[in-house]
Order: sequence, then C-alpha cells, then structure tokens
Amino acid sequence: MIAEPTFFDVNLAIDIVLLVMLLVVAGAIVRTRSLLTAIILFGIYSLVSAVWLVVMDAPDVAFTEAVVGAGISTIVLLGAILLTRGEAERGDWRRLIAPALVCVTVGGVLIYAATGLPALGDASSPVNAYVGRAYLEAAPNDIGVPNTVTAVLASYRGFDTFGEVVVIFAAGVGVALMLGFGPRASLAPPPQVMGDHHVVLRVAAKLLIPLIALYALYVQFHGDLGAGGGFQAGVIMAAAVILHALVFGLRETMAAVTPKVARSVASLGVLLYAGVGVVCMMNGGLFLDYDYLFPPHIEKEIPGWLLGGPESAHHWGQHFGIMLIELGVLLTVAATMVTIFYGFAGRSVDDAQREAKR
Amino acid sequence: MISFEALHAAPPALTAHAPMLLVVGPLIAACAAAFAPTSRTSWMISVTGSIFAAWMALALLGEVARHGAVDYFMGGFAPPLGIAFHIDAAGVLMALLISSAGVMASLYSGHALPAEVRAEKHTLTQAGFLLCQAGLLGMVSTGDAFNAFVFLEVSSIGTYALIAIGEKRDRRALPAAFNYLIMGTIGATFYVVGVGFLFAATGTLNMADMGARLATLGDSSVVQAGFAFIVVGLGIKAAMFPLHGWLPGAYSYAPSLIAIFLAATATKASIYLMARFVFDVFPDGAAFGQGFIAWVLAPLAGTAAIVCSIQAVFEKEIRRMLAFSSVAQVGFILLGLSLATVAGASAGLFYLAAHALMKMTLFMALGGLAISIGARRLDELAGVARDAPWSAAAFAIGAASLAGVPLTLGFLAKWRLVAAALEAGQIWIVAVLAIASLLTLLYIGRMIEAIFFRPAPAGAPRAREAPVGVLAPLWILAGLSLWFGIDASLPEQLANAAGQALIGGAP
Amino acid sequence: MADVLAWIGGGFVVVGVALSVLGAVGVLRFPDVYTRIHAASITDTGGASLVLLGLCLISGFSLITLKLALIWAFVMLTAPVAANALANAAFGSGHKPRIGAFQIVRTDERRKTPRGTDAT
Amino acid sequence: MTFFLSHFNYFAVAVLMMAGLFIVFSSGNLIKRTIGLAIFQTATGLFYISLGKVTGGTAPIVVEPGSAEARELASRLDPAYLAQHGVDGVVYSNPLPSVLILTAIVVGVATLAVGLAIAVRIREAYGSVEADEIEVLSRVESTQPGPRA
Repeated sequence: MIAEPTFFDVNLAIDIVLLVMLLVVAGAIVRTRSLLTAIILFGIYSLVSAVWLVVMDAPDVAFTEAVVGAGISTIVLLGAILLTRGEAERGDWRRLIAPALVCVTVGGVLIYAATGLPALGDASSPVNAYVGRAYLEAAPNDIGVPNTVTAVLASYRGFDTFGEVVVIFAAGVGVALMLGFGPRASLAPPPQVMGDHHVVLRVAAKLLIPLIALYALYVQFHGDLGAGGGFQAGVIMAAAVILHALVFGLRETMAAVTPKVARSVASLGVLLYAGVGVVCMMNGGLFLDYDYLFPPHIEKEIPGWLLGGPESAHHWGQHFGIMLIELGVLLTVAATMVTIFYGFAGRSVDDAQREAKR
Repeated sequence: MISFEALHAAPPALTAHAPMLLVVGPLIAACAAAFAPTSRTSWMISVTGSIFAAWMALALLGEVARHGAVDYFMGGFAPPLGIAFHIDAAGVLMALLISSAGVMASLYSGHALPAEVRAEKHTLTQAGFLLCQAGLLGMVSTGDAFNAFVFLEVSSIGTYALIAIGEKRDRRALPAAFNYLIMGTIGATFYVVGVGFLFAATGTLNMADMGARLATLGDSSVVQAGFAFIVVGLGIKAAMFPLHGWLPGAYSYAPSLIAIFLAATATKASIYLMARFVFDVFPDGAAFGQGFIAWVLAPLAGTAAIVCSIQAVFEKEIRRMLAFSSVAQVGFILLGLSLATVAGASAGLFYLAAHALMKMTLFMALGGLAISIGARRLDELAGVARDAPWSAAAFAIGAASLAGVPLTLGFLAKWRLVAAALEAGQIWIVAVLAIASLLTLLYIGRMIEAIFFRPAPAGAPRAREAPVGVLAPLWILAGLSLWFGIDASLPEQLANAAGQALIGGAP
Repeated sequence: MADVLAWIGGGFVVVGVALSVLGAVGVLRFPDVYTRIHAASITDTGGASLVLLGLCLISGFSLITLKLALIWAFVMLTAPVAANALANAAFGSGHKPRIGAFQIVRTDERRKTPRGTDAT
Repeated sequence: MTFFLSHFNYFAVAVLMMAGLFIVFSSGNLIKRTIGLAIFQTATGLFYISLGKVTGGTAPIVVEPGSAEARELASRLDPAYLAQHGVDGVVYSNPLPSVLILTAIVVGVATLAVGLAIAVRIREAYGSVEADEIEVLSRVESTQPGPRA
C-alpha cells in the first residue's frame, strides 16, 4: 500500500468524466437558440452536478442541487418562458467580441490562481486542516448531531442560515411585488374541460402527493442523521403543492393553500427562527446559542430517555434548537416556493396583454 | 469635544446584544410589515424598526467609545468556528449612517409611497425596504467574510424588486432593475469567488483571522486572485468607475423612497466592506496591494470624479444627473481612502457620510417637488420654486453642500480631502478635486437655474408644496447639512475615530 | 457467498446500464414523439429496475434494501404516468405518429425533414 | 500531466464560469441571461466543494467509532495516513464548503426567481425580452417630453 493514497483512482476518473459532461452541457447551452432546450439542458446540468457532488462527498449539497436546480429552477424557468417567448435571437458575431474578452480575462485570472491551489483531495491543505477539521473534532462534543454538515449549518454557522432564510423570504417578497399574489381574472380553464385524458395523472397524483409530503417530513427529521434538512424538505413539500396545482388546476390549489396563508407561513418561519434566537438571548446566552434554549431548572426535568439516553443530556438545547430552526427553514422555504409558483402560474398570457395595453 | 463615553443610550441588557439586535430588529420588523393588514400599519412598523436600529447603533457608539471594538459571537461560538460580529469605530459610523438614513427614508415614505406605488403593494414595499436596511447593517457589522455575502444578498434581492416597482411611473424601471440584478449578482458572485480563494489560502472565513494568517503566508497567486475578485466584485456593488453602468438607471427610475435610501447607503456599505478587506485583511506590505491602490484604484477614482461629473453636466433627466453625480462622488471617497493614511481614510469616511446626507437631501427634495407633478426632466421643473418654496429651498441647501459652498458640510468634507491629499503629498488629487468641483458647480448651477430662475412654461400644471410629512424629514436633513457646516465637531470626531480604526489598526 | 452475490449484482447493474444506453440511443434515433417515449421508458423501467436489483444484491440484506425497494416502487409508479402524460400532451398538441398504422411515410420523404424535428 | 489531473477540477470550474459569464454578456435574451447567471453561480459551488474534498474521505456524517462501517472505511486506507488525517479512525471530507454552498444555492434560486419575475414584467411592459428592442423603446421614451413640458 502506498504511503499517501492518491486520488488517481476510479474516483478521479468519475470526477473527470462528470466534469467533462458538465462542460459539454454548458457548451450546448451557450450554443442553443431555443430557450426550451436551454432550460432542459440547465436541468440536466443541475442533475449531473448533483451526481458529481455525491462523488465529492457532499450529499447534502447534491440533494439541494437536485431539488433546486432540476426541480424548482426548471419549473420557474418554464413558467417564465410560457409568459415570454421561446426563441432567443442570434446577435451579430461582432458583438460577441467584448463579452469573449471579458470572459477570457476572468478565466485567465481563475486559471492563474488555480495553479497555486493545493491539489484536489489534499488533506493537509489549509481548508481541510484548519477550521474544517476543527468542526469534525468538536461537533460530536459540542452539538451531538451525527451529520456534521447539519451541525455546522444549524449551530456553528446558524446565523448564516438565518440570513439564508431571510434571502428566501426576500425573494418571495420580490416575486410577489412583481407578479402579484393570486389568481387573476382569467385562470387556466377548470380541469373538467381538459377531459378524461388526465384520469391517469389525477389518480397517480392523488397517490403521490401524500407520499411526497411524507417524504418531505422524513427528509426534514432525518437531517440530523444523514443528508437532508429543512431546506430540502421545504422544496419537496412545495413540490407536492405544485404537483397538485399542475394536475388539478391552480384554482383548486389556491382554495386549499391560499396565497395569504402561504405568505403568512413564510413570515412565520423567519419569526420562528428569530424567536429561537431571542429565547436563547432571554435565558442569558447569545443569539442562537441553543445551550441556553431551556433555562437550567427546566432542563433538569427533561427525562434522559427522550433523546438517546442520559449521556446526550447536555445536547438537549442543541437538539431542540436545531429541530426548531429547521422547522422554521421548512416553513419559510415551502411557503415561499409556493408563493413564487403562484406568482408565475397565476399570471396568464392574457393578463400580460391586458397589462401591456393599460 | 463630545464625550461618547458617557453615552448610555440603552439599558445594559439590550446593549450587550446591540450588535445583533441592530440587524435582527429590522428583520423581525420586515416580517411583521409583510403581515401588516394595512398600508398605514406597515408604515408604522417600518418607522419603528428603523428607529430601533438607530437606537441600537447609538448604544453601540457608547460601547465602542468605552471599550473599543465590540465583538459578538453568534450562537456562542468564538471565531473561527462561529460567526462573529465585529464593530469598531468605523463600523459604528456606518451603522449610524445607515440606520438614521433608514429612519429618515421611512418617515418620508408615509406620504410619498401612496403617490408612487399601488396600494396593495405598500406592505411588501415596506418589508423589502426593511430587509434592505437590515442587510446593509449586517454587511457593515459582520466580521465573517461569507456572512457578509449573505447580507449583501439580503440587501440586494429585495432591492431589485423595489427598484422595479418604479414601473408604475416609468416602465424603464424594469430594465434598469433587471440590469442591476445581473450586475449585482455578478458582483456578489465575484466576491464569493474571491472569498473562496482567500479561504483556500487560509482555511478560515473570519476576517480578522484571515488577516492574521495572510500576514504570515505572504504573497501567492491565490491571494492575488482573491484580492482581484473581491475588489472587482465589491467595486460593481459600489459603482466604482468603470463598473457603474447599473447605477444611473437604478437610481433614476426607482420609487423615491428607494432612491433616497439607496443613494445614501447602498454603495457606501460596499465601499466600506472593500476598505476593510484592503486595509484589514490583506497584508500591509503586499506589493500587489500597494501597487493596486496607487496605479489602479486612485487613477480610476480620479477618472470617475471627472468623467461622471461631465456626464452629469450634459444629462437632461434630473435624477440621472444626481445619479451620475453619485458615481463621481464615489470617486471622491475612494480618492480619500486610496491615500492609505489615517487622515486620508478619515477624510474619505467623512466625505462618505457627508455625501450620504446631501444626496439624501437632494433626492428627498426632488421627491417632494415631483410628488405633485411627476416630473422627470430638468426643463419640467422650471420655476417650481415659486409653487413649492420649502422643498426648493431644501434642495438649494443640499445642492450648495454638494457643490462645496463654504458654511455647508460639503465644503468641510472637500476641505478635509484636500488637506489629507496635501499631507500625503499627492498634488494631482488636489487638481482632480478642483476640476471635479468646478464641474459640480456647473451641473448644480443648471439645476438651481431651472428650479429658481426659469419661468414655468405657460399652461403647465402648477406644482403643490409637499405635505408636512415630507417636509419634516427633509428639513431635518437640510438643517443638519447647515449645522454640521458650522459646527462639525460631531461628524469630525466620529470620522477621526473611524479613520484610526480602519488604518491604524487601533481598537 | 457474499462475493458471488456481489458479482451477480454487478452483472445486473451492467445490463441495466446497457439498457439505459440503448434507451438513450433510441431517444436520439427514433422518428417521432411516441416511439421516443417508448425508448425513454426503457431507461426508466428496465434500466432502473435492473440497476436497483443489482444494488440490492451488492449491498446485502439491510435497511438499504428497503430503501432501494421503495425507490423502485416510486419509479414504477411515476415512470408510466410520466410517459402517459407526455404522450397525452403530444397528442393534444397535434403530433401524429409517423410510423405504424396511422401514416406510412416514404423513406425519401422522411429524409427531407431534418433529423431531430418531429413536426408533421 | 499529474498536475493537470490533480487541478482538473479548478480548470473545469474556470471554464464553466467563463461559459456562464459569456451567456450573460453575449445573449440579448433576458431569460437566457438568467440561465447564464445560474450556471455562473453553480460553478462557484463546484469550486468550493472541490476545495473541501479529502482523498480517501467519506461524507462528513459521523460514523460510530469502532462500528463495522468505520472498520470497513479504515481498512481501505494506509494506517499512517489515517492516523494523521482521520478523526476517531475515519477520514472525512470537509463539512464547511458544503454548508457555505448550501447557502449559496439558496441565494442562487432566490436571484433566479426575482430575475425571472422582472423579466416577465418587462415582457408585459415592452412586449419583448430582447435587450436590443427594449433599449430602442427606452431611448425613444427618454426623448419624449413629460407631462409638464
């Protein structure tokens, strides 16, 4: 056996093959003029990069990339071209010179820098030997959650995640400001008109939607142990609602999950997250310091068997804090994704024309 | 001298958490505003949230004066594992600036919003405004390079849509917002790439830790590329010449609430973040850093000051004039910072604060003038001083300050820049400042001439004076311009401490 | 024993991958929407099933087997529905099958239309 | 060659970023520009994740020390390497880049949604999502007199 394992093995081969696939797909997106093709290729790009991320030992990111890139992004993009136009015009080649120069400059700087970077997989590079390793060593004792990514995401860098939830909320606010919230005068024809062609879809959807929601909950609560967490679960939950809207019509879905409810839930998620932080602060800790989530006299009363035996008793606050903030993430992400979908789907081409005339 | 040490603005229990409350307060208010049942309630929440942030900034001012820089560990984890907020004297200056600009803009919005935005969008507009404010406050107070990116995006994402809702008055707001979104996202992503390179070199994300480790590491291609990407990325967000293409459109067509707030704060927060990277994180002796400041940053800033002033002179739409003027003034600020001396940095920061005050006055006065007539172009404003004397007078004060008329804040600010440049022996900067100031006088002259001395076109609708709700914040700002022009001890003291903190490495 | 199972499982995976490749070739080569849907379905059902079965054998009997079985059930549920929806949509938007009983296209005519388009 | 292979990830990321930027700057179509922007942002993620990969590492989900899985993972590695870089007998990849990129992906989808929403409104206001046509229409507008002139 060699003294230091190199990465020149099947992993590297898979890595390079997948990256070449990414490059080919990106090249195809550059070349294509059809927007529909570009969107489908973008979905493929996301899926391939998700696979690549698994090879790179980042299953959480892979999961997110798959649900976001190939899921939500594609839906939103399709909604957008439905409301605009499907073909991009080809410009004059002379107008490509300046962009090409900019790109070559940026690429040049990147490659210049890349030559100074440590080799792929170097365990003693500053990134892997300093803070990253410190998390792996400290997390089991500090947090007590097997998935270190979740521990860092929700606790060590919980404030970043708070910011991330706020960004999503801001996106919901932005889309609602642009496209409005609800059904307009003209919506897609009610489902009956579509006839009996869709009976298979409806039956399958009825079967699938509860399963998808259940899976979302699994992802949510499994986030401590494996890949998953509030964000992925939120997108999957939103996917259940979106599937309902696609199959049964937007009007039906909006009757069940009204835009107002979606908006409120989005705010509620952010408030829940902030609230956990404020409670920690009230109990004498710093913002989001889950060790202070329960005042000491309450913590003593909690029976040890509730969460994996007495040895994890000092992780009580961390466990509950992470659970609560992940719930906040779930609420905000799911509700915002639904709001965004409503924004695009609730706007028909007729609306667009009417708006243009006004 | 004013003693900030004695300033106990908030009870100790709150002061201990002030760095976090400064940011989280407006965020919670944003959620509440999105919930609010009526436009009026959301306005009240917006004012409350902004005032709360300003209150926390004041509390921090006392803390920083007493103990030096304040650190706050999010989640109780000390850096480099956790995210720390780090607020020094310069950070307090920025926090005070942003939060008080927020208070003024939100006060103003009570009357201005109904005239410019559809009623059903008021609550969300206020929510977006608060999000933007919280994001900017987070950017200036965080000590973590990646956390700064998150807050950069918090402040940007809402802003894009807020600029776009200016479409009700002028549909060009939409392409302007889209353009800003593209450029802003490229800027933010460049910043992330740059932080990634520094992360690769140091293994940490905490800015102080990064600086300490870079100082021992020395120069490498990775660090240089990180520097380049961070400066270009933040330069886009700061409208640094020649990366300012998005700014005129964004400022011109946004609703006046947003234009006022952005003109006072948005580019400044990015400038400040960039200054922190250049002075605090990058190693002092690094040749490429010095060379960059002397041969790229300063010349570009000088070019911006002159070229964009010329563009402002020839512009027809009044808000675009002010926007080009903003890019030119960003050049002034960067000139001061590029001196890399304590005097230069404090002059730059003083100019930054002064410019925020006067641009806010100008945009708000313009909002007041334009509320009743919806004017865009300079010639449409002909003679409005007759109908709206109070707004016009405040506009004149702001304009005088921008031009650097003695006895205004703007004069002092320019004076300090000149003094710092002379002290550093950079005569050419003085020359650039002189030329740019002359050009400023030219376009200011055009505005004043149109508003005060040109007769209104026959048969034009008469303008009305702005309501009291607009005049009150407007005249507070104009009054401050005058007051500080006479007795500048307060801003001077803040700026001196800030310059010390930024360059001297003093606590 | 475990080794033998792993080898068999590997064989299944290889066959599954081969089927998927065949499906991909079919999507590119077949003349119209309906036949292409048919080719794509092979990837979804045949290819995926065999790969999952192979993985079950390789991993041995554990919780992973259950998860793989669930994935299989999900694919079996969604793939036909997706194919059905695609075909429905294609039919609804006026695409006619180009081979089979509906219409017989002479080879020389078929060459005229560029490859990759399936408009009638 | 060894150097090229061991840095291939970074070169690929550089090319992907160039491709994304090129789409943003060269395409006149607003929707396509947002796609380019998304590719550019995703490439950043690939860069961070490449930094955090550790040779012989596993995903940063803590394996019970001494369990069968931990022994199985350890058996594939050189003991000296394991002792130097492992934590409780297992080598993990770096969790921090994953955390950062999770956040960045979320920011990316938020930008995409807002960008597309603005693009849709542009289409409604101008009847086009081609930058050239919009610019022409805007230029006409800025020469038109306002209400009071």
